[in-house]
Amino acid sequence: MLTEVVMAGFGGQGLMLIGKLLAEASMDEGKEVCWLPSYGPEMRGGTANCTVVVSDNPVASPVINKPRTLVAMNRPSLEKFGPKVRSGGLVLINSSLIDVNTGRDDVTEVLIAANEEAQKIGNDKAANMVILGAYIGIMEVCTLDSVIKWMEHQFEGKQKIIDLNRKALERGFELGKAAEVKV
Amino acid sequence: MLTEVVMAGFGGQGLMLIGKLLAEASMDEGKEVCWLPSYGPEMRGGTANCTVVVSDNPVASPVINKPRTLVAMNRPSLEKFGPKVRSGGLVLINSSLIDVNTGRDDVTEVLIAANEEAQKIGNDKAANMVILGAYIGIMEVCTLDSVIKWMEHQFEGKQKIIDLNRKALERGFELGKAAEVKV
Amino acid sequence: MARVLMKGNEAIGEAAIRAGCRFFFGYPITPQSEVPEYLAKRFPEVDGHFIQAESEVAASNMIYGAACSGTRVLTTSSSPGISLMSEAISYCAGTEVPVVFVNIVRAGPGLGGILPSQGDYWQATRGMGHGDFRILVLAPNCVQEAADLIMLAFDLADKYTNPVMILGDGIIGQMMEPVEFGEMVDPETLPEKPWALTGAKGREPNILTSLFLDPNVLEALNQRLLAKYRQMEAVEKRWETYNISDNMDLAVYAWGTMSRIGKTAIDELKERGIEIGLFRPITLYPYPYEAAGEVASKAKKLISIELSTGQMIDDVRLAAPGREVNFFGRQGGIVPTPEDVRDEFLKLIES
Amino acid sequence: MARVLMKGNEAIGEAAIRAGCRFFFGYPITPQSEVPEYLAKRFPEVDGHFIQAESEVAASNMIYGAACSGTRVLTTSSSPGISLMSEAISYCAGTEVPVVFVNIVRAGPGLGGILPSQGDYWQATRGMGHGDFRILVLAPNCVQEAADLIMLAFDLADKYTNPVMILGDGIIGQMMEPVEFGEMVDPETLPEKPWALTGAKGREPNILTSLFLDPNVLEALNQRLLAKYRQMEAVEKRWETYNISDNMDLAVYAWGTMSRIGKTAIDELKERGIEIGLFRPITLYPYPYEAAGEVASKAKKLISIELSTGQMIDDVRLAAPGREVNFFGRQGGIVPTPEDVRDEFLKLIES
Amino acid sequence: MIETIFSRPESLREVSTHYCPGCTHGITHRLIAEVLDELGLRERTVGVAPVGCAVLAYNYFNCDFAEAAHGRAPAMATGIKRCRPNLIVFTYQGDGDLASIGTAEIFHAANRGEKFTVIFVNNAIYGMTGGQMAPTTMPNQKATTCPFGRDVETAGYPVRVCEVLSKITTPSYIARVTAAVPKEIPRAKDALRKAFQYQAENRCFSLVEFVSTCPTNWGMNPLKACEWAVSDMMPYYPLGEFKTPDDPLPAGLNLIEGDE
Amino acid sequence: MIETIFSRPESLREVSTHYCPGCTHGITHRLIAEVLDELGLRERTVGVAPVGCAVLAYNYFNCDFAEAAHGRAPAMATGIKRCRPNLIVFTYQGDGDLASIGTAEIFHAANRGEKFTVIFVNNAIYGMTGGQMAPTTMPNQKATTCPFGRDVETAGYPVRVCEVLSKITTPSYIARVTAAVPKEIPRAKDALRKAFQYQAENRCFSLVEFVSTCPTNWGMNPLKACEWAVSDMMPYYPLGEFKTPDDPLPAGLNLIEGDE
Amino acid sequence: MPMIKVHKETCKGCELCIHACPQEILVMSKVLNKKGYFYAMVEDPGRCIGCAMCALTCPDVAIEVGVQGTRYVLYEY
Amino acid sequence: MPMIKVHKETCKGCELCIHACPQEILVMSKVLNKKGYFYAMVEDPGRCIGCAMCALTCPDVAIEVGVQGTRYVLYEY
Ligand SMILES: Cc1ncc(C[n+]2csc(CCOP(=O)(O)OP(=O)(O)O)c2C)c(N)n1
Ligand SMILES: Cc1ncc(C[n+]2csc(CCOP(=O)(O)OP(=O)(O)O)c2C)c(N)n1
Ligand code: SF4
Ligand code: SF4
Ligand code: SF4
Ligand code: SF4
Ligand code: SF4
Ligand code: SF4
Ligand SMILES: [Mg+2]
Ligand SMILES: [Mg+2]
Repeated sequence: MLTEVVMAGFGGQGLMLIGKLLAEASMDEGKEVCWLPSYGPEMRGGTANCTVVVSDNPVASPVINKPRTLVAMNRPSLEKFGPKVRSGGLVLINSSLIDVNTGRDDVTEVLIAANEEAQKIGNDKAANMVILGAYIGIMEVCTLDSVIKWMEHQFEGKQKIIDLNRKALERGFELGKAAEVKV
Repeated sequence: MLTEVVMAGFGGQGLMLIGKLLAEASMDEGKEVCWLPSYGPEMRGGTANCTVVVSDNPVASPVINKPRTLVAMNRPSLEKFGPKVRSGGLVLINSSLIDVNTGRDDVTEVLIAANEEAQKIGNDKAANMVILGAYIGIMEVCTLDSVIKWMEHQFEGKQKIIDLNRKALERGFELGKAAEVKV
Repeated sequence: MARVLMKGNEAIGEAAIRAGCRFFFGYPITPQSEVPEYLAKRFPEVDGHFIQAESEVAASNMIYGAACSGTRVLTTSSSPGISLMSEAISYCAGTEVPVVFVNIVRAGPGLGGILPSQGDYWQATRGMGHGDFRILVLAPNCVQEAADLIMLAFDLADKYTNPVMILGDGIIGQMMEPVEFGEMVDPETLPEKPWALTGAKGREPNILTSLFLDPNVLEALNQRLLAKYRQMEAVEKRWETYNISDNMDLAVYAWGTMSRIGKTAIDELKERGIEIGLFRPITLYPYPYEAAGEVASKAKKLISIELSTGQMIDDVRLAAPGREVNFFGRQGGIVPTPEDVRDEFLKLIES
Repeated sequence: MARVLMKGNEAIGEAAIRAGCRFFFGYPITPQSEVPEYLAKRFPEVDGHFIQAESEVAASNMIYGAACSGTRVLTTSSSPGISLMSEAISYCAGTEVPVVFVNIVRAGPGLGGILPSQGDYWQATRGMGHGDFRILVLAPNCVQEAADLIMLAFDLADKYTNPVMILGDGIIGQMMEPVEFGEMVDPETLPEKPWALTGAKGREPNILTSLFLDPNVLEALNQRLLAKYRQMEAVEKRWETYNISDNMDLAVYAWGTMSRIGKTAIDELKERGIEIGLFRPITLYPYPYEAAGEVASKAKKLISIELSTGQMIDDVRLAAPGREVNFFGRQGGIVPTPEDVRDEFLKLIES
Repeated sequence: MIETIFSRPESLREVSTHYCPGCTHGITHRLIAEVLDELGLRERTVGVAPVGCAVLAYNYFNCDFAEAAHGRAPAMATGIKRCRPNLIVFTYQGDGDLASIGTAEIFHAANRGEKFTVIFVNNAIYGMTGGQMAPTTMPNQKATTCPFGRDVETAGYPVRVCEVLSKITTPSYIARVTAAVPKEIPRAKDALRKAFQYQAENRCFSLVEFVSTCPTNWGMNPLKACEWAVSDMMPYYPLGEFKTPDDPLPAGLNLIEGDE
Repeated sequence: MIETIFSRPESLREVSTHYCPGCTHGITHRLIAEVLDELGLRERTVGVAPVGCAVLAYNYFNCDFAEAAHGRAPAMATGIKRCRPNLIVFTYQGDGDLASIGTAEIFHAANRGEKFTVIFVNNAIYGMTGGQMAPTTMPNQKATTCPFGRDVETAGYPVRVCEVLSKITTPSYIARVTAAVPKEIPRAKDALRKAFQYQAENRCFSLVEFVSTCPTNWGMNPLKACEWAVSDMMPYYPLGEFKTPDDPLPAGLNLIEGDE
Repeated sequence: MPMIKVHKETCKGCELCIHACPQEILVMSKVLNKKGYFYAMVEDPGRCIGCAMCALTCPDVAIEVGVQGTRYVLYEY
Repeated sequence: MPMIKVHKETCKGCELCIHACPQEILVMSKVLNKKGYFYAMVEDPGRCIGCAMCALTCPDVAIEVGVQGTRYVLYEY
């Protein structure tokens, strides 16, 4: 198994974190993983993204030009990375903030209204967890339980956030499963 | 023509200067010259020496291990450089301060009581000029006039010193000639 | 110990602690600031001390002093900061004290940018300061190896009483990968350093200096150093090969991050039946010339791929005299994708 | 102009004046202090200015600033001081400003000694700072050439808007030889530098920086620099040969002072009927590989003689791939005599 | 007819800065630009940018500019000003740049009496690199390299640049102002005007310190940051003029006769 | 029975120094050695030698020693002392070493409150390299790099290290003494004793400046040099204690509560 | 009559001007500008005294101040 | 009775002790020591008060001071 995902969005949307949780959960389940942030001079208000590679074998290049999957949390991200997704790949679009799509017919697109769903659960900030849940639901890179475990580890002592995030992850997972996509 | 001379003595005896005058005078007369000081960390009270090469052709190595001639102004210098003089070479010894000789029979030794001669002229400090005069007198590397010219240039405006030095050079030259050495 | 997911920079900090290092003197610079930041947080738990120096000049002289006191000590920086350390590195080499430097290279020259680069290869392997000396240079290509090499670096520094440098790039520093650390070394159990400055109690004073006014003594130092370097060249060369076979279309030379990108390209082309082998020096000095040359002898063509304008080419040439060494590289912080590299390989093989 | 007898260091100062340089920022260090001392005395006569910097770090950044203002400017130092300048040299290269550095090399590493050495060859030719850049390195072997190369250095620096370094040693600096200077260049008559910082009057502001956050722009700089280096390699290589013939017993590679010692040894052996040729690179970067290789092809054996542990060997190897390159050198400030070198040649030829 | 009484000075380019919202770097930039305009100096001014958040200052000012190495702006400015004394030269430096790595350079530029102007932005932190401790970080203030707060036992007390530099004998103009308090802005500008004026008259080295904010790395909103600058920084970094070129020289100087 | 009341201290080796006749470096060495003896510190002391005339100090003291890079002795001492806090660490630095190239290192060692002792030998010149201008060279004093005398217009006024460093907030002991006047020698030793005592008590950074001579590069005989130090240096470099660890801290420090 | 103009797209929404205005007539928008910030607006332009405190304080030179006719400065510090 | 001893071969002939002695009983030799310096000597040991000013001042620790019996310090600064 080998999956790469680019997770991209605004600076404050928590993309780095969900990438890390995905990597940790997968590692926990015995996979080889690699998480690489976009790092660069502080250009405030810009986009932030990270690449996560999960594989059965040691990860060769941490630099992925054409990822198999993309999680786009805002429009600039979709515009930047959408065209790069491999043919046959998956694009997860946060439809709360993005009202367009890739315009490609060789990739599978799944729309998740992550911000709205998160708001419904209690806080718009958990949109990242919704979309991570959805990603797991579709891709089955690792189990939801592992992700929740590492999320709890991340927010240790902050029960409120944990509860919110768990709900968001679960809701996302549901949505992902419901999408009935096979990649 | 190719002559090398090592001029060696105490720090304050003015060896560097007479080496420079020899080089300047010779250059003035169309020769190729090279003057190389011993430089090293200030070890006060140690010996100072310079090597002067005068040649018809461009000077190759400025570093001379076995000089053709040596001017030794104090005993440590004679002890250090005496054994290195080439067979058939010349050793000029300041007999005012050195009461030994090289003990070699393959070099020509000339004793000059430089300090005493200088004192007679007026100042012990001109001993370096006495021995330079003697060196010129013997080796004829350049003319005495050229040396005097460059000495005057060196001490421009200091007439007293010039007069003293001129006398010392002349006296030395006389002594050198008188030694009737052919090298 | 279980595997943990960690940034390269943090893993470097943790590995130093495992190696018995309790002192870090350093100055912030992107992309390595996570090392001091990690240690500033973590050190109090192990009675370690982080001291923020006023500059890289000061930091490097602090670790020089710390090493003189016989303590395992580390500093990390990035390109411009490393230049400022070069005088002190030369002093450490001349005084023969063990120190570990990490350079998480960024794109230059000058202020340049902060993205990954391998443009300090020459400096690290040959020109790390004035005078006749060399430092051992280790180049990891993943977080696990960064951690392992840090631990090794301390041992090598002590073994040779010589500076050792880890040469990484922004990706090595910023990337998170699973890492498993070696056993914690208790600094108290490390072998004594009888030459260290600990106070001349019941013994003659120890003097640590790089000043030797007598040229014979200084030449003797140079010869002693040279002997150490010959010894390193004899026993410390480290490298990795990948997919080597007897009749390769191409041998690829790459170190650090570029080697991983090269591997992906090699794998892709292998599927198409093209045989490409990879040679990755892990020690950049001493460079594994013989091993590199042997790989060359099995390949039709050679290429060096680097995040620079081609600083390793000369070493490959020296390893394979007379062979043409091709080059592909990107600069300025751009990291080529495996596809770019693959295409370059193809072009070269087909030409 | 008549020939005058001058110390190499003083001649360097005077030559800089002749080249139209009116500013010197520097810090004392043996064996180059006569340069600032000479200029401190001489500059007032030509309305020039000597500023004693607080350190080599400051001096190098002062001349970086001075160069940005479009002024011809010089600094001189010796090994440890040059290490401290390495960050600024990298900045000068990245900003593409013309500056002239002189390194009167002393024996290292560390504080080392103050006697002559050639141990900074690697640093000057490859590792003069972080990042992908090179500087033009000129190596005189006599006082006249030191003066000539200084004047050339200013022109080359301007031509390539790149740092140029004169690499000498204590003998070059301390020795007196006759020297004849070129015509005095009036700084006012030098070509305008439209990129210089002179105040944005009636034009768009000029910005001089080495920071390029966009990796594409930084890569473009790297490529522009590379093109300059290729151009230098094409047209700026300088060398001297001595006593080359078609069937030499030995080809000697030497630069700077060592080449003169080599010549004396060659002359001596010629009298005995032994044919030895000498190849002396005057530009250490760009290294005259082709010319050096041609000389090698005419000789049975090759040797590099250096005041170091053998830093030029690799360049000779690159010039003559596959050939064995022998070595003779002394370190620590010891300069071998022509006799030592001669004996070494003999031993090698007879072996 | 509408008369514009406040708009962008000519010396400031019509571009948006990369500074975080509410960062006082922006105000400081504008004040410098206003003074350059008002004194008519723009066309003979050269700025020297630091390594720090203001590293891109050259994109914002409308005059010639150089980018210095970290901490070395005063050395670079020395090189420029000595070679072209008719230029007006200023450096713009952060507290890490000026008071840490660049300590020797600022000290000796002041001591030599280099005739340029230094704008010193003291925000008690390393902004650009993500919030590490600066020499000016307050006791107990948290930063990424002092996560438990600055411990004066091991890191010492904050450096007070104006207090120290004003002890140098060589005449100079040294003042501390702030742009974090609206009412103080006119006074800040006044100090800047004096500093550039003294330079234009070739009188002396001048330095103006700005007690500044870094909302981002302090983890505060801009207003809170300004309040914190007042409550926590200014008692220790008092505003005022610390030195003027007319201050008397210390005793013991033998300036008339040369000595051997 | 003859009781020896004055002889070579144990902490000073039985060797002749390379210093010029009458150079006060020798007296300063002996005083340090006496204090180490008297406080019983020799066996836990590490000295750090500078680059300067005292570069070979390690050959003269009878204790562990390191040789620093030019100006970096305080950084090196920081490394040693932080790693081995039980050691007594001192640096011995000239004016070029400490007040020129090493400005940042001495300033920040003092500011961090590093608990070692600095012996600062101010002889108004670069002795070792042959008499170039130092930051402490007096106005109009000639040196090889200011052959017409130090021009304060271009080189600024001499740096007064004690005056400047004593403006640092972090507690420390800062004193200026001389060994060039016989009567002042006991007071000089007293200052050294305090400096080492404060260190031994782990109290603070300490620095003792010696107004010193360089007969060789000043071109004077030793006695004349001592007289010149008195007549030309001391009015500008007054002797005394500039700071003690008991001096009050400046206002404005908020040390009790942590800040966010 | 004084009048200020906030350049909506230049504003970074730091709110410093809001607090600097002695007349308290500036407020923040409820919608984002193109950069993604809420921006400052004049709520009650009639009360503006043209003191320019807002402009003086704005780190992004997002505010221009103009006057028509005589200008009264009514507040005091 | 106080007595001082000048180590002839250690002395570098700087003459500082000569000027430091309140009793003015030190003088320089007329012959050189092995290092090539004229060295300090006590001319009138009986007037020595054992104040050690000479030793205190000597940069080369060339002077040792001893006392036998009670020591009087007769001078004042
Ligand atoms: C030699 C060197 N060391 C370190 C750095 C990294 N660096 C960049 S900016 C900076 C500190 C900036 O802080 P400050 O000067 O206070 O400016 P601010 O960003 O707070 O305005 C550092 C350490 C560098 N670029 N070069
Ligand atoms: C980096 C570096 N720069 C310069 C030198 C040369 N240097 C040696 S000692 C010295 C100055 C010594 O003067 P000072 O510190 O006043 O000591 P003093 O000799 O007067 O006691 C200098 C510039 C050096 N060794 N290293
Ligand atoms: S990081 Fe701080 S100093 Fe830098 S721009 Fe942002 S608020 Fe301003
Ligand atoms: S040169 Fe000066 S400081 Fe150095 S030993 Fe001689 S007199 Fe003393
Ligand atoms: S000009 Fe004055 S009154 Fe008008 S909006 Fe601005 S601050 Fe308020
Ligand atoms: S001060 Fe300027 S940037 Fe901030 S809210 Fe007001 S107008 Fe906008
Ligand atoms: S001990 Fe006192 S009185 Fe005796 S010789 Fe020495 S200085 Fe003079
Ligand atoms: S002070 Fe010491 S060295 Fe100088 S003359 Fe007296 S005994 Fe000799
Ligand atoms: Mg700051
Ligand atoms: Mg000094």
